[in-house]
Amino acid sequence: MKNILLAGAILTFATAAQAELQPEQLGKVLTLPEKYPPHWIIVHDATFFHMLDGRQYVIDADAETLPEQVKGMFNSSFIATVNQSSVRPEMYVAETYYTRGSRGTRTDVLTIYDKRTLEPVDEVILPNNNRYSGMPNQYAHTLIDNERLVLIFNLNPATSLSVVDLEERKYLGEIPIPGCSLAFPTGERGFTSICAGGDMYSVQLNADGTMASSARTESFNDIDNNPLFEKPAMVGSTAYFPTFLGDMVEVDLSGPAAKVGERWSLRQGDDDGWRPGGMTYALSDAEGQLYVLAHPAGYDGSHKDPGIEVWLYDPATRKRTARHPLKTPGLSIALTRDAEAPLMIVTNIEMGLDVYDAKSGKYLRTVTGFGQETPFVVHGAR
Amino acid sequence: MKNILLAGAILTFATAAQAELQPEQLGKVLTLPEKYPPHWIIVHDATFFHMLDGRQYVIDADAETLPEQVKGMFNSSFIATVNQSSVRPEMYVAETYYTRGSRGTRTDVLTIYDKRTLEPVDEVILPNNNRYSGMPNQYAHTLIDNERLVLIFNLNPATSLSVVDLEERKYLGEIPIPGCSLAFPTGERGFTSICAGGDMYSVQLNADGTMASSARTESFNDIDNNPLFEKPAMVGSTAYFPTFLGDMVEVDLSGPAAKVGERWSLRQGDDDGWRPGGMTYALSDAEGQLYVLAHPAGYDGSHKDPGIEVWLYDPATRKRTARHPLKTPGLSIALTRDAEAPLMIVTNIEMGLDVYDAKSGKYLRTVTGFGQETPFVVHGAR
Amino acid sequence: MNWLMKQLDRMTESKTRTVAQSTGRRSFMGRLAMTLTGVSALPLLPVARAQQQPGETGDPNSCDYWRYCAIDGFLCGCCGGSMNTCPPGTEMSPMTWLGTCQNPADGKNYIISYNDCCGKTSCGACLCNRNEADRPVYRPQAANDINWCIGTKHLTYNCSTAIVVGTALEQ
Amino acid sequence: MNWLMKQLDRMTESKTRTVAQSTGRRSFMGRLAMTLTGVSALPLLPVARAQQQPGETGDPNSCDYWRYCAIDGFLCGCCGGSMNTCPPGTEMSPMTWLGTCQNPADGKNYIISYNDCCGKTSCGACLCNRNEADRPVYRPQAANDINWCIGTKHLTYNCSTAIVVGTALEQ
Repeated sequence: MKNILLAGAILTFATAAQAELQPEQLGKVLTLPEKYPPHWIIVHDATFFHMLDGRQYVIDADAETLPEQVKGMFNSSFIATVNQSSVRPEMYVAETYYTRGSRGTRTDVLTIYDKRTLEPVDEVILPNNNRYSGMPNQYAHTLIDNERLVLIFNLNPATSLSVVDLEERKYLGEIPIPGCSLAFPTGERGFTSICAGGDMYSVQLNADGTMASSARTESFNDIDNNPLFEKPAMVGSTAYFPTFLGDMVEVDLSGPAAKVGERWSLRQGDDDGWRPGGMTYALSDAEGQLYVLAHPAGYDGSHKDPGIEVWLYDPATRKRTARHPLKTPGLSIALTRDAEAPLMIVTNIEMGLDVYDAKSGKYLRTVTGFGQETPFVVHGAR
Repeated sequence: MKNILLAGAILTFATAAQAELQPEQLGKVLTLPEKYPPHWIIVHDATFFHMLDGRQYVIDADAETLPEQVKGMFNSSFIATVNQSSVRPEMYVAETYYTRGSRGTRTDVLTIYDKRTLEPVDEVILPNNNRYSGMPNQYAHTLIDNERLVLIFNLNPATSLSVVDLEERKYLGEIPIPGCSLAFPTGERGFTSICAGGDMYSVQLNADGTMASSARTESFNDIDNNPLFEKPAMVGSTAYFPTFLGDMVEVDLSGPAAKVGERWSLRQGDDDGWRPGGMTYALSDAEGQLYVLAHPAGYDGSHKDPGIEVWLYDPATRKRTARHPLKTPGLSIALTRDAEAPLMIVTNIEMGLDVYDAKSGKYLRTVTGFGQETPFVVHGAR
Repeated sequence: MNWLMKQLDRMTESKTRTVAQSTGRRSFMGRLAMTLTGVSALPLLPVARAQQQPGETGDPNSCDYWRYCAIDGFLCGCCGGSMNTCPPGTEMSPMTWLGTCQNPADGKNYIISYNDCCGKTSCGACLCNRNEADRPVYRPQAANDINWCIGTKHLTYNCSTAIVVGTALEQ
Repeated sequence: MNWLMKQLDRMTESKTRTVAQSTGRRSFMGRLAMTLTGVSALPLLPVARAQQQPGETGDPNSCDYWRYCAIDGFLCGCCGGSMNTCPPGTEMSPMTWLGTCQNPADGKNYIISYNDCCGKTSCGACLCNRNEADRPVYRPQAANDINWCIGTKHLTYNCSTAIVVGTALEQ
């Protein structure tokens, strides 16, 4: 009763905005749009110090404050490999579980997440429990055949690719890739792997995921002296592989078999001793411009050192068009997928994410403090 | 051949210590003693930011360097509760797993570790999947009956205790403790719980883990105004409960039912406004001296603030015998179990472990950088 | 700036001091969050998603916001949710602990329900620990030590909300 | 102190600089370990457990020790093991990547096998990343990107050893 009288008294002196707060609804849960805005990113926190508790953070790289930046998170176990669909509102996580966390019985599984709810909606068991476990690699988890099939890299230490039909959500089988690793999309329904013999191995699949044809290139990769990095930038169906010493090697993946093309130098001026390197070091934007993370004073073993500049190239002319100095040295670069004003995201050596205007190289902001431990790789959202 | 000649040439100029290094054995794994030395500690890293990847670190608090300090680690999932046996070379972890890490089908389990190998040697399923999940609490995991039985606190939110026979490694059943929580060892084969009604509830068990008798105290705990903390220090069979406002309440647990005893003040001089508090704030050493973590300028809600002094009491006289200022404010205190020269370990607010001489309060060293995230609670090794 | 705060300041480095001041809290947990993530200053500003009611002031993503007087956990507003809404893919616990907090804008005491959001692992951002009228686990409805992902599909704790469920009775 | 080191020094704060100097490495991973654990200086001294052979010098628990020229991981000597022994409760992987490192004490090149210890989660101490002659995953026997807990009961990675398995052939 006293409450009611007081409330009445206050109302006579105050606006309606100062009325008593109303009870709020319990149980509300936010959802996300089916199509993520162009400047959202997916941050793969491999949690190197706590691998059981890996995460994928959904972040709005345009926002200025942490609460506005963080859109959500979903888990990914044991340094998962991940991908997103552009034709279905889905994201994919290839991961490993044990019945007792760190031990027990192993289950490898491809988990399918709904982009709108960040909930796991289905899973496909990978029955051979031989999934590649190691530092994140976008070519260990490759969509082909208009995103109908996904290829998941296995290494135990024999190498193969698991084939999963994403429309049917069904495991189709395994393609052996003896002596080779990873999968770059190739031709209509195929892939190319990079091999210990210095060659590449291309396979076309039948609709049921079995092998239809295969071909090998000549040996061209001087692994001892100037090896190709294993994560190329893709422009259309051409793969651009940087080498440890600073070349760029083009490989045409438009046909059923890889065709090795031009080799040119990334160093084109006042840049003696500079080399590409890092963890994710070569990408392309929606307009097909190439971005390469680079560090000076290279040496044997510097190929994973942080870069301090990002170099841009026009693949048509094979000329460098810009050098973007980084605010803080970076380990991995990422690009949003919009053509208009793409952002470049750099995982810096303090494990924060520096956001730059990709074309001008202008530093915009740093995204950090969102719970991340080791956000080794970032992907532009689809 | 050139190798051999070179090796010979070097030998003529050098001592045998400079001979070629010999191939070393693969596959070696260290083991630990069955009885841990008195200054070893078990560090419960609850990994509050990565709860799936909790750890128990075995640390030598006497050692000066990190490699000498770290003896090993074993995992404990989802803010486990833990204990050690003094009669068997075993440690116990009550923990929770899901088939998909953060989700899926739940399994609560008591895992038994061998102190010599840090390997899980057996497990006992806790079939009701209702284990208490929350900040670590040593009385959520209580050994009784000469360590034959362990009581594991359940809250869902109805409260009970799971009873496991550690000799037979067998789940015996559940004892309901309606309105009450936790278990303090009581009488020959029983426990006392602390209750929402301000009373305590004591139960004696039969050998098979079923209830033999029970009793309740009068209501004596003024929960609204000056509640008892829930983690008493034990001296023999007397429990010493600090209260939020700075009293100490003695409860005799020697008989089948708890008997509430004296209440006296922890403040005994120039200490207006000081209060006990933290996460682990009351302990006893092997000689039965009491240690209480304290902070000044207490207020409503300060009961979990870090302490900046540890106060020592002689329970025989109920007088304070020392005040140990801390080098860095601390969240939890721990004591090694030796009578001669016990160490006091303080989990400081930087999440390092400060080691002090317990009796003099002299700061000795800080143990940190061993991979810990949130080492909330430390236990002296048995 | 009370006595303990001064002690902490005296004992710690400038970085920590900045953190303590920016959170405005004595809590070690806020400091902890900073230590662990290596963050020196978080930009925490009100956003539309926070869904404040008319009659509230302050930053709903700051630990010193009035509703958080008895909270212990990650603020859902920093995790993809808001102060009264769970992040995508989590499930709000149906039961939890309650606090009684005074709204500085109207001077009234409100019952705040700190429902946890469950089913994903620790959010890790905006850790906040305040303990006004918090009680030990033996009074569960007032105990923020408990992981309140109870009655949900999973006990996996992600973050905590602070929901107005009513006015407190006059004492 | 090479060019990149100077760059890093210029760009970062004194705490980070101290770390970089104390590890003596350009590696971001050592810096990362420091950042994450909030440690400003680790005391890393040789201990008996490290089991050096006669004819070796240096600190086997320091990232710049000669055997670690191609390592990527937590040094087992900081995890309850030693540079050639696994910590209690783990299992040494039977296969792994190899490096060729020069022992400064005798000037010889040795084949070092970096067998991982497996079955418990990341040790978390003494992270060390050096990449001399490291190659991408398509040459697995020289690739430290791979979690080499293969052929063990569990793929759970705890730490890495550095075991002398022979002398390198003259080139």
